[in-house]
Amino acid sequence: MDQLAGPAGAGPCLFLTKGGLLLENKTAAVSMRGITKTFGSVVANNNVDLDIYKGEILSLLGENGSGKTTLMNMLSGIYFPDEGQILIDGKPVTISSPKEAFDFGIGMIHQHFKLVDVFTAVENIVLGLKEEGKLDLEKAAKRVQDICDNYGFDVDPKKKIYDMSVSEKQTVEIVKVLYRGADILILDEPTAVLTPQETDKLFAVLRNMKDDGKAVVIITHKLHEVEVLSDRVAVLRKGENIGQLITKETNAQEMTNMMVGREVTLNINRPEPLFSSPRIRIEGLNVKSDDGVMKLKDVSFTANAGEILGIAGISGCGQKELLEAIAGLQDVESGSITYISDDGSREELIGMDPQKIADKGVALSFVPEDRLGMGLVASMDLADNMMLRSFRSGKSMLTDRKAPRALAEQIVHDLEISTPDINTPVRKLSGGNVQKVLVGREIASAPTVLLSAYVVRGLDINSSYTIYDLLNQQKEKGVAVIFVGEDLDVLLELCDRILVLCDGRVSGIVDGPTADKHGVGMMMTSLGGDHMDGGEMHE
Amino acid sequence: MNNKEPLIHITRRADIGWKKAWVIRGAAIITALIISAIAVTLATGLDPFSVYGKMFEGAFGSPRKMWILGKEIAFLLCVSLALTPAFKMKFWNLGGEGQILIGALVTSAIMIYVGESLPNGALIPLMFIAAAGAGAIWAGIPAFFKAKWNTNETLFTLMMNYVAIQLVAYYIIIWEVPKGSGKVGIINQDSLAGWMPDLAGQKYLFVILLVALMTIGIHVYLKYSKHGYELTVVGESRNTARYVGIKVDSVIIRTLLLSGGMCGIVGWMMVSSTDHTITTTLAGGRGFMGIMVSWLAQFNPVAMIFASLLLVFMQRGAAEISTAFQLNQSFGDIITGIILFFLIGSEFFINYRIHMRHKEKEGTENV
Amino acid sequence: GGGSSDSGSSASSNEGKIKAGFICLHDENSTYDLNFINAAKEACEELGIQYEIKTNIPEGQECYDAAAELVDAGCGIIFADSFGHEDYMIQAAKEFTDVQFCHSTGTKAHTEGLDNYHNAFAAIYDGRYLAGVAAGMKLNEMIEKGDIKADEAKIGYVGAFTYAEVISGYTSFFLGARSICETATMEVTFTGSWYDETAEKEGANKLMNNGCVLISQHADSMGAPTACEKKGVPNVSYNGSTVEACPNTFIVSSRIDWTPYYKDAITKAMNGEKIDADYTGTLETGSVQLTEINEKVAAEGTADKIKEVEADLKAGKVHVFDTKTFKVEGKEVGEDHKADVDTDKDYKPDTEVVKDGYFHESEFRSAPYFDLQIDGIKLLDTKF
Amino acid sequence: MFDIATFLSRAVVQSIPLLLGCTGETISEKSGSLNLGIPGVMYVGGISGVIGAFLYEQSSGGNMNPVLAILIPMLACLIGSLLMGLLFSFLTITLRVNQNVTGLAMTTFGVGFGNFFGGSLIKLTGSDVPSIALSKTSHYFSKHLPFADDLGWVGKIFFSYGFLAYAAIAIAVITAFILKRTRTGLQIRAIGESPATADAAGINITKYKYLCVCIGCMIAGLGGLYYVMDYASGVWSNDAFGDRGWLAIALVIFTIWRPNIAIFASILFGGLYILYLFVPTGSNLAVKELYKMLPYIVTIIVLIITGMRNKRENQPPESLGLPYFREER
Ligand SMILES: Nc1ncnc2c1ncn2[C@@H]1O[C@H](COP(=O)(O)OP(=O)(O)OP(=O)(O)O)[C@@H](O)[C@H]1O
Ligand SMILES: Nc1ncnc2c1ncn2[C@@H]1O[C@H](COP(=O)(O)OP(=O)(O)OP(=O)(O)O)[C@@H](O)[C@H]1O
Ligand SMILES: [Mg+2]
Ligand SMILES: [Mg+2]
Repeated sequence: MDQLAGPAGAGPCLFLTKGGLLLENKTAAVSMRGITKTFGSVVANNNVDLDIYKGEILSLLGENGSGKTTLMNMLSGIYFPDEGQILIDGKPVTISSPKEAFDFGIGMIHQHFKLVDVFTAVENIVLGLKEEGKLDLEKAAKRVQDICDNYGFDVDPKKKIYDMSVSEKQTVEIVKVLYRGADILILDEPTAVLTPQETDKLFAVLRNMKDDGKAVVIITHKLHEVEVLSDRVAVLRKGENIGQLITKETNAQEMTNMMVGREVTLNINRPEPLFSSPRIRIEGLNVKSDDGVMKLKDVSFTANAGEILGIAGISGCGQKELLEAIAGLQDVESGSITYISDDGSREELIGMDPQKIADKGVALSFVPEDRLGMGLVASMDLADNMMLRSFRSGKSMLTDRKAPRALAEQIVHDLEISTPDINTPVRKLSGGNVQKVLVGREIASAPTVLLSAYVVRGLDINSSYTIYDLLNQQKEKGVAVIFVGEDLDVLLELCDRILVLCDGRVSGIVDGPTADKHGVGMMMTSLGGDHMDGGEMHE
Repeated sequence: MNNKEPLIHITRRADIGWKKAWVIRGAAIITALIISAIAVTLATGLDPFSVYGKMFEGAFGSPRKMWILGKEIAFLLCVSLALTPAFKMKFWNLGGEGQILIGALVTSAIMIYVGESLPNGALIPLMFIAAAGAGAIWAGIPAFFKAKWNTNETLFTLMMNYVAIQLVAYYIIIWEVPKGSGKVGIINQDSLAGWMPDLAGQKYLFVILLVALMTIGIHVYLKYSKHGYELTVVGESRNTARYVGIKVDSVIIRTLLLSGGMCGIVGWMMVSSTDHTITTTLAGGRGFMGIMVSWLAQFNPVAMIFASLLLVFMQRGAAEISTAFQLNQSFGDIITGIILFFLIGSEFFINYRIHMRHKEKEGTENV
Repeated sequence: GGGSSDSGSSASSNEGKIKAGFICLHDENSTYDLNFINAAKEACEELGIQYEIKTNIPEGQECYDAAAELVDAGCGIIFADSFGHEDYMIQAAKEFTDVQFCHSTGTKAHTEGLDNYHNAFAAIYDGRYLAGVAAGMKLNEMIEKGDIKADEAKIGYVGAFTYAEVISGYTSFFLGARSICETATMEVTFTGSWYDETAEKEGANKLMNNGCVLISQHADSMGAPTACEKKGVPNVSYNGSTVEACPNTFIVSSRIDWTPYYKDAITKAMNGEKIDADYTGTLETGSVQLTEINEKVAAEGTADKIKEVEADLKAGKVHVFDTKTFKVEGKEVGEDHKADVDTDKDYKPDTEVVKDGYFHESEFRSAPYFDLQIDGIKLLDTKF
Repeated sequence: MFDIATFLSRAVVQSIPLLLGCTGETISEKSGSLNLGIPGVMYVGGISGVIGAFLYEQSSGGNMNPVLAILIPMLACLIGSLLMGLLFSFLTITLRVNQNVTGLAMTTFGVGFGNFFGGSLIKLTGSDVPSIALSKTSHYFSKHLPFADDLGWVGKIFFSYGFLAYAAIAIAVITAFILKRTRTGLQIRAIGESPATADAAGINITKYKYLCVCIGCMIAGLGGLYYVMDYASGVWSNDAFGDRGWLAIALVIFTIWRPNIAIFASILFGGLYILYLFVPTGSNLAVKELYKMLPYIVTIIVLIITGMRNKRENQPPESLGLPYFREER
């Protein structure tokens, strides 16, 4: 088969750019033709054609729930298409299990970790491999170490997964595919939890693989990553492939418009704080984790009403404990957390659980990091999840079901959540939509303090901006917003002030508008940010 | 490499609608009955129709049989209802048996020790409260350890059954009449102290009505009450429960107090209303059957009525055929098993759709 | 088998005949119940009447339910076989006054004063005594052969409960053995259950470890006999022959045949005669039986000796509980001794039962009430 | 009076059915299948062996070949238990229906099956006491090493058992080794913890799950066979096996899913199970009933103590009891 014009699926083919020029001569490793996949009434993929070429990095873009994961899962054997054909190296194939996908040389890093928690890294890595001889974990551990050394990753092969931070887990996932080797590598949002440094290392690996003639597909919502890494971009919208772009010839704005299907603006505004009276004052806070490690050391700061206080820091440096301590979910060693009402009355929050805090009239909302593990009940539907915050209202022994249903309908509408209806278990929604449900609910409870951890993790760009807008609206209403973020650019653009944590200590608080990225980065890794110049210190 | 499309492929169905679901279940039961009929003929040479006829007669054949059926359903249903809140909370309460027994034990103790000194009007409520309390404590102990130290409740509750059995065995020997006989006999047969009076001249009407009320109660409790909502959240995610300020420990303990308390009430009903005695086998395996009923009905109290009916029907029917045909009563268990296998197997066809291999497709088209 | 449906055709035409109902604790797979079921079938078939057997009826309200259902089914006489059924039978008897209720092994008929409620048992102590004779013969043989010394003739006995029925049983067995082998002693262990294979087996093992050279039991499982077979210790069984499972150790077994009683009671009910409040089957009525002797294990001459003693028993020359043959705490039991014949909670002896030099077992009521702890028998698990 | 050697050897004898049941269930649970049908499987295993032995004893007419006398009941037992395993696997793995209900239904079915066929065979034999006596077959099963009797207490404690007892211990040791040290074991454990992960790693979930459940059932079935053929001296009586199946399942949790620990735990349990028969005389029957509580109380206490030192590795397999469907989210 050797024809002109278009991705016929097999063999080398010529490829047209926007300008109609013949660009390059590439071989399709995988071609998907007319792929359709439905889940009940949800059409996740509708008649999708897609080609993945050897020696190329393809970015798969699309809003949350547009069907990216579904499409790739059909390549990795997790899902089986309802309709359509998959060709590998030009030959039609059937991939009915991950094993078969593996045999075709397809490796995938899944959006949600596929790791056995009670196993060590190396046990997870060798899992399922058909190696000769008896199981030799020592040898495998050595190889893992070699791979890590080679690519600059940092994984302790003997460490149990449950002892690992999310970024360590993600690294294990990456090392796993490297260990196994793959000709066609699919990465579903691999960088969502990686630090910029780790991301850079990963990208270096991917570029190497591309140079080796392997095919790489990456799904990400971070457009700058798309720009620096990929050669080509395919865009899914509502389950359909609506076109592709050459990375070099496009920009973030164009990609976003294509994803969303209309013109959107991509800038974060930062309204001037209107109130700025203290709302939460934290003094000398010390927190110890269950296994006895000090997670927060003598943390003091004040969060003001009507401002967004950013919290920056590398992962695991105490952000989670800080928010949970304020929310009443974390035992505190010492220190104080004082809530200051509009009328100046004070309430000590330490020692209270979330229920007590709410009973005291402190309207506190919290968007935790682990949405399905903490903020929501995965198997309950949207309406019942709305009830989590409101079910206690009223004196009756019985719950009020009407209000949460109405709220669910409203949030689905306002935040454009893609779901068949409000009776769908949230487990079935795509990651981004799950997040919208949670944020929507938390904001709906009219908080005076809004704690948020990584609110836009996994969200598509459009949704992220929607969320930023929502946060700004809250701020304008006089809410004290505490925003734990991982993207420094966003922190700097959005926040009025940024508190930098380093290993459980406050290494400084800087003003958002004047802070510089490099300085904040320094403070994240070294206490006090030694040679800080940008921004001033508070308290 | 494999180029064949798999012969069958399974996908999850969207909601199938209750009508179709019941058609599938009905078909499963009918298939099971046919298979069992064949098994009957093969194993015993009997005519399956007369066997089924007899089973039907055994369960529904006379007003008395209907009352007995009603009572048996009430007991089994009540145990299932009792276990359900715990199951919904993902607390595997295998201890129904022991909780019933301990309720029965306390009821008996009160009948024996204070039966003479209190009028029934005070005695029976006292027995009720004590039995519910004892059952609640019996379930509350494992719940407490589960809440505080996450102690495995499956094993704990199972062991509590045996502890209860031995405790009952101990008291039977203390109370036995005559000495050494290993049985207590009917308690207060002459004074009727602690005997729940018959309602409208019917021995079992009270039990049936009480359980009917409890069915409605549990249905509302699980579906509409704040407690019911809380325990579901705890069952799905303890972290989320903590996050919204639900006191996980107290919800676990509270739910098991309810669960055990209801089992205790079953014990009370047995001693005060129907059996008026205590034996180590009084619970009669209902603690385990109840688990099956609860799951079979997928925790839906109304469906539990049907599930209990099915199981009790099978038991009563099996007893009848063993009388009528001198057929080993265990044969009933075999048929029950077969029917259950088909019935649970049918859930697959309700939840999943099977796709057979597509017809040969034409070659891939060019663009 | 002939259930109600089969026998119905042969009998329904007969006027004046009644239908009999039977309530059994377990089914024919239980040693205990099989004995009743066989007797029921035999009696009803001989009398040509309809019958219905309800099996697996626990000792609770189910028994009352079963009785009531049998009444509904037209039974004019209803039997129950388990001790724990008694109260429920009485409850039913009070309600259905025109139906006869007969209860085997029960104790209350003579005090309840109901016209339609009756108890039955058999003088099984005679049978046990005869089985004891066989045991004594075996012990003597072992002593003669030099397998054991005379003072090592220790019998082990696995009992279910410390109840008079069991006490009467092992005492008569022991007295039978000691009438042949003077040096015999006995150890008794109780399981606290009528059927518990593990407890009975381990009980027997324990006794054998304690030096018992012959075992008998009063409990329903095969635990004790098979434990004996494994260790090669001779066993005297109860309820039926265990020779198939224990070809090398089974000697003989005594059992009650309920057929005579069933025939007697049913016939009386059909003729409208009064049924005795208490019926005690005897060797003469054929209610007390011994199974075939396993010649392979039994001592030589056992059969003849048994025949001889049986004749003496029948003739009244020998009484099992002859007060001269046993002592309690070193003293002979006097005529002033009272036994607990009327069932009550406090276990209060109420009736003088020793007369004419022997303890009159099963005369004041059918169920045994001999409950003396005689010298020579050591109870391992109980202190009263 | 308290004879340690006797007590220990009886405890071991008690422990074997529990150990086999526990090992079988452990394999099954490690792969994520909570098989509450094990009590039923053990009955079926027992009665199948009995049927096999019965047919062979009947047909051989007294001249039994020792190898066949062992092999036939054993094969029958394995096949019977295997069929039960297949039933459970088909329903829960292929049809993905609820494991709790399936297991409980299998227990109902299995006990009924055992008692029904037991009852039928008993009728066939027409024996005086309702039991089937397979003394000849049992003889082969319970034969112990000849020198055991000459070794005093050593012989009693270590060498006085039939071969199935040693097989049970060997099976437990091998199972523990496979689960802990081999690739297969790693894969099985992965499936039990997270089938989605194992599946994505290319492990054939269905195959392994079927294998684990079926092998588990076959091992457990041997427990039933040991009980009738060795412990009960070849006498099948209905319901005699009692609650041991449940105790075996309980032991799995007690031994935190480690068959090597199960060897000792089951002996401990077996010992406590019969301790009441060995306690010093003079105690009355009521107190004896309290002694019978011991195994359960001790289990509870151990459970609480180990529960307090909560290690992640000692938790049940994460996906235990849950059906796995690849396309499920
Ligand atoms: N296993 C499943 N069962 C039911 N619905 C599903 C399943 N998998 C995906 N869906 C639905 O299919 C749609 C597409 O989901 P998918 O996960 O492919 O989106 P996505 O593009 O990867 O989104 P995100 O960027 O949030 O990861 C969503 O509406 C989702 O709810
Ligand atoms: N049967 C099993 N199932 C699952 N995991 C097991 C099993 N046996 C062992 N392991 C794993 O192996 C680890 C160590 O095993 P164990 O607790 O038996 O210590 P150990 O015998 O001292 O091991 P080692 O001698 O190798 O150090 C456990 O933490 C557990 O993760
Ligand atoms: Mg996705
Ligand atoms: Mg008296």
